[in-house]
Amino acid sequence: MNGNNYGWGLPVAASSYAHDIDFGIILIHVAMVAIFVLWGIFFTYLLLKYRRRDGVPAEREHEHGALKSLAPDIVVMVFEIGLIVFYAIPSWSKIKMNFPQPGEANQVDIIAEQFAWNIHYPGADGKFGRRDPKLVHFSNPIGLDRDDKDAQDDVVLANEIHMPLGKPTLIRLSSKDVIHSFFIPEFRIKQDAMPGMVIPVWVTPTAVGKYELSCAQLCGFAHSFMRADVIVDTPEDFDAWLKSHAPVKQEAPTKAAESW
Amino acid sequence: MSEQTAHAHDIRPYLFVFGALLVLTVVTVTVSYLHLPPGPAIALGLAIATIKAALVAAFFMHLKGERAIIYGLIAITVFFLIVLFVLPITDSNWTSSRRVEHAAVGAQAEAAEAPAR
Amino acid sequence: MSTAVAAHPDAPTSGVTNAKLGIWLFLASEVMLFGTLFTTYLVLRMGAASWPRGWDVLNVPMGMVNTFVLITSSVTILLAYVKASEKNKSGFQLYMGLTILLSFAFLVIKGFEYGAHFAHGEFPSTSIFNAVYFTMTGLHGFHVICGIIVNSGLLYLSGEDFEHPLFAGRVEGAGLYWHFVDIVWIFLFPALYLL
Amino acid sequence: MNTHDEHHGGHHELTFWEKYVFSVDHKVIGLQYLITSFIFLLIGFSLMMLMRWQLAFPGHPIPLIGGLLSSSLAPNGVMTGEFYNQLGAMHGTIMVFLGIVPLAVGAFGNYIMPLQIGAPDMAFPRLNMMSYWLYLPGGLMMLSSFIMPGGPAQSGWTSYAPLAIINPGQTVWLLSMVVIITSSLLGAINFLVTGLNMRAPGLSLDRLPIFVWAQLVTSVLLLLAFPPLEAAAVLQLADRVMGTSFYLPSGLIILGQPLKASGGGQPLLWQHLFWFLAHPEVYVLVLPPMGIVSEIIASGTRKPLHGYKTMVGSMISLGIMSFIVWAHHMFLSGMSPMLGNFFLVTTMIISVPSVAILTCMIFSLKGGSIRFTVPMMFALAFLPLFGIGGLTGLPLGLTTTDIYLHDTYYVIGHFHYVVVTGSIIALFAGTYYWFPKWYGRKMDETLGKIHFWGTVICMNGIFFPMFIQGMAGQNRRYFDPTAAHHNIPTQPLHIVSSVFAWLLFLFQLPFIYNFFKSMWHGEISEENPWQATTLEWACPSPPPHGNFAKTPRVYRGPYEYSLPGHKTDWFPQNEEAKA
Repeated sequence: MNGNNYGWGLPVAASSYAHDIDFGIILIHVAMVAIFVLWGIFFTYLLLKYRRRDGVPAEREHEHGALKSLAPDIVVMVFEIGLIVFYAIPSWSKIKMNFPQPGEANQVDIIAEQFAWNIHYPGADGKFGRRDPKLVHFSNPIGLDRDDKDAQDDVVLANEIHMPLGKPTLIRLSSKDVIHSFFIPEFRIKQDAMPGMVIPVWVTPTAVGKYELSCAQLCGFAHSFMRADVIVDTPEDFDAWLKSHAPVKQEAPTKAAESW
Repeated sequence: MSEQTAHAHDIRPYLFVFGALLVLTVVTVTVSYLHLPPGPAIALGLAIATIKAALVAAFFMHLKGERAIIYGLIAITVFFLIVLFVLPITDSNWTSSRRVEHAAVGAQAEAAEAPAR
Repeated sequence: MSTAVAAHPDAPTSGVTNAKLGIWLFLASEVMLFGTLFTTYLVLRMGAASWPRGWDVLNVPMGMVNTFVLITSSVTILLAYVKASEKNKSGFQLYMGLTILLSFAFLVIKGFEYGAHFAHGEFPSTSIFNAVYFTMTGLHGFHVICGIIVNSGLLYLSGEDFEHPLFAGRVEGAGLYWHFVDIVWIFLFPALYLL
Repeated sequence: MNTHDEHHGGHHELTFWEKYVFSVDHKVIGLQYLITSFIFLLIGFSLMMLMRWQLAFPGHPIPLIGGLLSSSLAPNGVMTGEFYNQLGAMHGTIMVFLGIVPLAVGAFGNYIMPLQIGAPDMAFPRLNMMSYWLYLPGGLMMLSSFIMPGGPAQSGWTSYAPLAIINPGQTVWLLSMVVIITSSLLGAINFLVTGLNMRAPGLSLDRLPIFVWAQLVTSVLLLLAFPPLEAAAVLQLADRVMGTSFYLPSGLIILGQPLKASGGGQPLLWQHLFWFLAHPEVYVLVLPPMGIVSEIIASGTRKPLHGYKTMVGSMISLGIMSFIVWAHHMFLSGMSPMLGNFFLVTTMIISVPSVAILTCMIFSLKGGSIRFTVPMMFALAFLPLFGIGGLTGLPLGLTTTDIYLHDTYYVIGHFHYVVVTGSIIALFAGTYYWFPKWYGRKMDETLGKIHFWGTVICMNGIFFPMFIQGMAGQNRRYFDPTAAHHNIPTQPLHIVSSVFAWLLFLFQLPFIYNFFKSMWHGEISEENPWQATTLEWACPSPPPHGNFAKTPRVYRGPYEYSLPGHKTDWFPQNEEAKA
């Protein structure tokens, strides 16, 4: 289904800031190719023009080259300062430092482990239930306390994330064991999940579809198999899905029974 | 130090520094019995330790009147040492709001408000 | 060694003998080594939810005695160097012997402290403070042992090699190293025991 | 294995051991380093050739040797994920710490630097011997982990905690790293003292060849950047052996079981300490090769280097700056994003001296009379290929674009262009260039040219596809790339890379043959085959014990080529000017 999203270039862009990142990547690559080609032409010219020929000695240049050799540096410097000031810092702070308010965002806790992604939705009440390390069990990988009032309607999934279209999703990312990395190519988002830390990540999907979450930080022998499906629905479909997954009875086993 | 010239050493400065080091040690231990709060305690303890270390380096290690190359070496080392101190510690402080007590549980349920940074 | 005159010197050098420059370079790398441990200490301490005050968990009087012992040994090795450069062999042997004795005294006191911790079931694995404490003092203790080996070697060699023109330089090098070990303790003691 | 002479020895009297095995002569030690590190490079490359099979044809049994591997590593010849990770971690470690650094510093630095400064030997010959005899056991220890219970390290060469602490195999890695680091530290002290104190009369700092400058800056980096890794490795060792928790936060649950550790540590601390070394390490890998290329370009163009002072200044500033850019490897690690901005700025600043050096090298060609000898061809190839490596660092150093490209194959392509088509190409250039110095014989030109074209084309064939895969979002360190859907379109490129990797091996055979054949049967070389000006050519080839019959005296800068009015187009540093 999502085979069309990928090719030999950048995958489909499906988040609000994906185009910001693509802009940088493309701009830099255009500049890189331009620099390399110009430079390659100059280099080839030098190699041909100044190859060894009998009777033509090397020209000994006079010592005044300091400024000339710094000219490319100045060009590079100006380009880089421009990139930093007008591109890198603003978009970096937009993506990594300014987060949507919890009230206006769909909230999810993601707890990575070897080798699965555990997804915890607060459910209709918008409150996450208590998680207790003593309850962690293979049938309850995040140790959710179902007796907690806030946990009654919580939804816990493994390796499947649902997000509403056009609404920011605020993720609190953590890890149970080693470092993992949360990477969805279509959203151009990547963030390491660091054990002992909770790191906020946000994304606003801009296209309905099925995407892929993979682990981008070596996490053990099955690192390459640690993936999840990301499903973006319209807000209505998302709400309907969330309701349909809310546990009816406390005793019912959660859907996350088998992580992998 | 090129002692080849002067064989008769004046050891009085050494003994004076020795006395100063002993006194400073007593001072730093005495101050610790006041049980100051961590902030001033660290500042004071570090200041005394730095003075002591400087005394040892300047007199015992003959840094006073050493060649420029040694000063240069020490300067570059201290610069990198400061980098090694300041940046990881800054990072650790700035990310303290992201750290949690229990790794496997992740975010505390009640702390649902917006992340600080 | 002749010094560098700016423009076209005969043999351009740094103005410091090879051995001494080598020792200082070695000390520079040691500064970075212990600096890393102090960074670790500071990062972990500032990041910890709670950190014990040194006087509650460590034996401050013993640490203070050890500080005196190490400072005294710094002075004795200095005097050993003075005697060596004055070509006073018995004086050198006296002060170097004292230095080694004091270093052993340091280790013995440290050993009593360690023994008391172990007796109370405090091991590097029991808390992050213990991990930092044992690793930092342990690595420092390792440097003390290295110093004892070097100093004993010099004491042994002084039997035959005392007249060697480079002998005083070697003692100076050993002294520089030993003062550095002293400086490390000067920082370790307040950092672990008093703060 | 340690010296080329050892295989016909062992039963000789003591003098043989002193002369060839436990030698204190910088030239013998240099050659010991040379042979050993080339062998380690070959070993590291062989590991990669195995991995390339798995990447190109995941799940298919490895041909030829698949059946020989133990069933725990490769049941029915099909590689397991553990084995792949072991190969990956060991490939990185061996190539960086046992291959390129010892080759660039231990071999070339040891042999050439004392000659270029007119010294009879290193300042501390016995310390020099000790460096080698720590490096070799350290390396063998690292290799021995393949036959230890638990196997070798499998957490990447970066050994990120907590994975490295809970994975088997890491202990031997840490112990051998401590040994290797100690060896490097001793070497660095020796190089600095030699370079500062043992120069020939008249060889002031502004007359030092660029290669010597590169070695000095490199030594400072080794001296001050390695100890933090040593300390960090000791702490990780304590975490594994003594049960401490320096890098383990509280409350880890590994595969459903709570980890028995006190907790309270910080995994990020390891990354800071590791990269505090590992970024300067990149410049350790790159500066000596830059020095080699500069030497060869000067003698191959018959004109002075353009901007000697600019180059020296750039190298020094690269060295200093390299200590304050490390966290650009950690933008997405959970580190403070504010600090990310700081490291973004320093990273962009450090590109300035790199560009200056490359510009000076290019401008040095202008007006020259370029001789396309084999070393010169390698040196020239360094320029555009290292350029690609440098340019592709730009989107990785920018925080925003790094969000997407971090930890993808783009990163692998980038640093392999820097280290393989940069450093290794330059080290090949140096081998061809100084071979006559080592053995008094020249290497074969035709075989050299075959080696050159094969190597350059294959290296590009391996690494260029990785940029495309990285663009498509392929994560690195994937044992089976096809497990993720977004990798499937670029899977054919893995086959391309792999085929070129195996071809690259075939093209190293002429080099190996050429090396050993020329050692004994090569064309006898004249004293100064490249008509170069620096001091290493002022003594016989190979130099006798003590190098120079009479201490040379230096009258001028290192690259006095084509001086008008002089009888030849080179004017050696030690040649007295006729009034």
